Amino acid sequence: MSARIGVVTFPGTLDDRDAARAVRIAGGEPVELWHGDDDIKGVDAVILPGGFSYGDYLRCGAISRFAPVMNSIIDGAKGGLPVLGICNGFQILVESHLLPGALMRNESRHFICRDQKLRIENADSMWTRDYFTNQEIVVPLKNGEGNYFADPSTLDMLEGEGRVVARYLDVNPNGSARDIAGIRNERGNVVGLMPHPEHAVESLTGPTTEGLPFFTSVLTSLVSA
Amino acid sequence: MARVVVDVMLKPEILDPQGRAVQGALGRLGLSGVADVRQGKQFVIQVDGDLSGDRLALMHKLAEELLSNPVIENYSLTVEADA
Amino acid sequence: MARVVVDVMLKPEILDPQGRAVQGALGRLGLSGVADVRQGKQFVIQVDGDLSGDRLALMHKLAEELLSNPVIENYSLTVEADA
Amino acid sequence: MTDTVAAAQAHPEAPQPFAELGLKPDEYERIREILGRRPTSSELAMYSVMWSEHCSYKSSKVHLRQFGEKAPKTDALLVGIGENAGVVDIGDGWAVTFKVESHNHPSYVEPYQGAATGVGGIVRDIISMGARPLAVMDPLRFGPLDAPDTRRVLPGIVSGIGGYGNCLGLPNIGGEVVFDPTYLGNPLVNALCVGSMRHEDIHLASAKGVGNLVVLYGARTGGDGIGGVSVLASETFDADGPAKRPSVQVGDPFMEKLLIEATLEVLHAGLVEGIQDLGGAGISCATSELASNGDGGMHVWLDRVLLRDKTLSPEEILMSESQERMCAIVTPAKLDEFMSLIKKWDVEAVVIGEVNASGRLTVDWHGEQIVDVPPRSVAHDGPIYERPFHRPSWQDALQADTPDSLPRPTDGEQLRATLINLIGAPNLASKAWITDQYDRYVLGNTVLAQPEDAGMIRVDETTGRGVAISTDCNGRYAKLDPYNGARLALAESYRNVSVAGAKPLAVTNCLNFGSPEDPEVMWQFSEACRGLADGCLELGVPVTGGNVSFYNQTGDTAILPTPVVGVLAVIDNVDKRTPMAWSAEGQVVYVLGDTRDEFAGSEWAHHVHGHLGGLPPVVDLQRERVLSEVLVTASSAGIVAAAHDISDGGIAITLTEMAMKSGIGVKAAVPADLDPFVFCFAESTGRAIAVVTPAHEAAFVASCAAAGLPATRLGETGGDAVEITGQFSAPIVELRRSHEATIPAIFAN
Ligand SMILES: Nc1ncnc2c1ncn2[C@@H]1O[C@H](COP(=O)(O)OP(=O)(O)O)[C@@H](O)[C@H]1O
Ligand SMILES: [Mg+2]
Repeated sequence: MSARIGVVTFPGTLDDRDAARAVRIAGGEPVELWHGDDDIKGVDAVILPGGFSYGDYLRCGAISRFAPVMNSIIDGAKGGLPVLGICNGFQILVESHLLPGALMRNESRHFICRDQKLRIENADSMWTRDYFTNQEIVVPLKNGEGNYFADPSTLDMLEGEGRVVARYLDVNPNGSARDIAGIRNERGNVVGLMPHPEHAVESLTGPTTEGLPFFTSVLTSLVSA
Repeated sequence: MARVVVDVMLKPEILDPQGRAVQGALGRLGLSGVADVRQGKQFVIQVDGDLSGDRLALMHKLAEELLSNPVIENYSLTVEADA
Repeated sequence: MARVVVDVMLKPEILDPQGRAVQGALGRLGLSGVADVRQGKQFVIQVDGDLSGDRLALMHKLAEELLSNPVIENYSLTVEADA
Repeated sequence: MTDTVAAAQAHPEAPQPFAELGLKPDEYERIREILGRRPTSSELAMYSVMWSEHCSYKSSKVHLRQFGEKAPKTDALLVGIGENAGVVDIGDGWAVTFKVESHNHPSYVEPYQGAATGVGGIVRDIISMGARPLAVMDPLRFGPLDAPDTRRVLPGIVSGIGGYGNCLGLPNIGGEVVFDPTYLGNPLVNALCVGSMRHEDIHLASAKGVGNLVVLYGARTGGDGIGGVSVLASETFDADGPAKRPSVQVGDPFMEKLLIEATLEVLHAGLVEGIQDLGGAGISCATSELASNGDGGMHVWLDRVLLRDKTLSPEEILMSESQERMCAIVTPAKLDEFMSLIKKWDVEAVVIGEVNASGRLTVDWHGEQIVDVPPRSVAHDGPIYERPFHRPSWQDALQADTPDSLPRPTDGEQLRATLINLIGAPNLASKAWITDQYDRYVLGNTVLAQPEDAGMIRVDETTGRGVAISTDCNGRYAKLDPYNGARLALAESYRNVSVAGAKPLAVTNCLNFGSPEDPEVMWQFSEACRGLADGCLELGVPVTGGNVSFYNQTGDTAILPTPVVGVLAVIDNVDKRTPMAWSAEGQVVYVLGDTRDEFAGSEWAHHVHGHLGGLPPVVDLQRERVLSEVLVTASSAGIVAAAHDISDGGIAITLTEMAMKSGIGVKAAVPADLDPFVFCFAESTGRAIAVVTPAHEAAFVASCAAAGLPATRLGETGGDAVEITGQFSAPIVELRRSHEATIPAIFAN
């Protein structure tokens, strides 16, 4: 039986269908989760997809963090449940304090959509183990507030503990501190990522298929767990 | 040295989706009786020297035309002389 | 009825690209001596009844945890009793 | 005090401000005739907005009729002109609906919100047909790139379109950005949306079934755009000062996203009998159209409408253009289920009326009757004008002023300099600064997006069935000859979807013109309609809907006539699509079609010489049809590797765009019978560049020969430059530098 991966829909979530498709292509079974419901249906892992939950009106992710489903996800994450937050999902994870730092307005003050080169810095998380360290990939990036910020000591800590998961190459699209594109928690089950690997799982619609290993990684992790 | 604070708010008759979203969230998080929320911008501007006469007039003009959009927003401006 | 104003500003040590852009524009439009500009948010909240005690404490908590992000922002809150 | 029907009967002679509301004396007289008394102020509000140019098409109707009268026979049309949007059968039980609309004047007044609400409005048109929106496109026109006002409007319009579309979760798959001095003060913001549904899910805007309920849901009603329909959209915008400015409509894309999801849920659950979006003219439009299309009677309790601003008068509520609202007809038995599904999405809904058999639309306000009208007279039987028109006095002189005497480049070095200059001209330069602000990936079905010739979307993930859309218009051609200008716009859109490998099925349009009260503008309009209708008949693609925007002019100067034409095409399997750029060295490059010495209205004449005169390139729609058939067949047979339409700027520009996209250069030779300058830059139509692998070359050439389509071998891909043999070689890096610098130089700071 394939692993059941929950994909959460908040009001204003946009990339939930894409995330579910990526799970399916990777060989998992996507399970729809609803923001207003604290039941996470016994899923083996959770994806918080991209979008503009609550219109991103206050601060991205600030309102969603308080949704009933997040209580269960925060509890689960603390107990080792794999959680991947993509873009808006990453913003929700930092607002929930499952990951340190904050995501601010892009330095250019524009929304930006581009095919972005990344280096996978750490293949040691539940969501990156199917990559090799230093692997270079290209996946879409699209955000208005993807400018990662943390104070210098937090940044040093993240670097020192190998918790920077992915870094921007060639171009830093949003002004992120130390070109950071994604980070993980200490245990490696929670990963936040600004770029969109779920848009790079089919050669027909993506610039590459190099986003797929994020989704196979968690399946591998669950089997070996 | 002067410190200028410009508050920019949507005109009352204009829809404020941001304020609405905040109003909903405050209610869900247990604050009862929230009748209205409006979200605006605040600019805090440090200006060298004395801000009066023509320069103050220019500051007002820029608050109206640059910092706010008179089609949908109102602004208010206060000057605090500073140390 | 109470009127609560919450101002949220990026912490001083954090780069504010919007403020910088405004600073540049003010200069280009002829305002000399602009030493610094910071851009923040302002929330104007109308609350029914009296805002004190537990409700005021909750308002403060929400200003800190919902309306601002303590990692990057500071807030200030003032309550004006209203007619 | 509220003006009631009783008061109108009691005080028949009370003076009314019909002129301020944009009604002409004879129109006001007609309203009095229809009602047999003076209208109440609420009735006057309704008639004035619904009979405005924007809502009633009173100046354009007599010309638009041709789209129906000359419609080609086709089985593809499931719903034709007259509904919110036409619906086209694309096979396997799938239907697609698409439409383009203008939001020109509001975007000039408030660029961000004007453009944002333009996207919002067209998306609701698509939802109201029962379709899930799939993608948006945005044909835009601005004044000169370096004009101060362009600096004001362009960034705002672009972030408004992006801000709304991105937040809504619809990929932006294409559009246009054109600069011309006539659009200064009259920028054009046209927005297109395409959606898909199963055949059985098609819904129409009609209120049937006596006793059924009228439910208004979505955002609350506020004072947005009151008077906007009649004042902003129908009369030339004059800066009489801010006091007279109607309040601006503000969009909430988050609410619109909830509206999409909630609406599709209630439609799929079978809870809706009829549905209508609220756009221009708000509740006046929705209730009168629903009633007029249905059993003919409806009663509305207007005081039940949920308000954002409690001080609104009934007249204002009827006219309000608050965004993100929909109206549904629901049977009483299904109301609870309907309400709970809507509520699931945190959307507010309220029953405001009931369908009846009275044949009247009646509206109450706190127990008093304020409206009692025949709904058809409001929604469909508005005034129709036969506006006078005549060929402009200057038209002959313009056509006589050919570009033949303009100095031309004479050697390879001059040709090379011309190419580098043109590839960086505002109209040909990279639009990435703009399109990089749009999400093109969301929903995961975008197969082709800008800068490809057409946007392409996968509709069915299992079979790979998909659609392609392109919009186009060269306003300079249309000015030189509006009849052929419209046919040229059609030809180019048709060609754009065809080079991508999709078969053209249907047409939508957005006709942007100056004042219909100017007989010379009206002539341009009538010629463009005639040209488009004739062209559609000849190509066998019906017009399924569209939009007219008049009064795009400053003083006496009208914009270039701009009939934007969108063509929708189907592709059985998007895997087979043809990309615009070659993918390897050693691929063989052909030009299809005939190149002639045609430079009138060309980008070269415009950018290099600031010249506009002569007759536009010859249109040969039979050739376009053959070209399309060859390319679509070659695509599904897998014998063409890349194809790109030849249009603005000519072959040299086309080859350069392909080279820049692929990163691989090309060596092309000038055919023996052609002058090198004409070869490089002429804008003859009915042409495309096709690229084949050596293995497929013979089969491809044979297919062209069989179809009677001229195919001339130009050379092969390879190297890192665009080289025209014996003339010049321009490195891709240098071309890119020119191409990519122009727009950021103005806007990136
Ligand atoms: N240029 C045109 N060509 C064909 N049909 C048109 C044109 N302009 C408007 N129409 C049709 O007239 C009808 C009314 O148009 P419109 O008022 O824009 O629709 P809506 O009420 O949905 O906003 C629609 O069916 C539209 O497709
Ligand atoms: Mg409509």
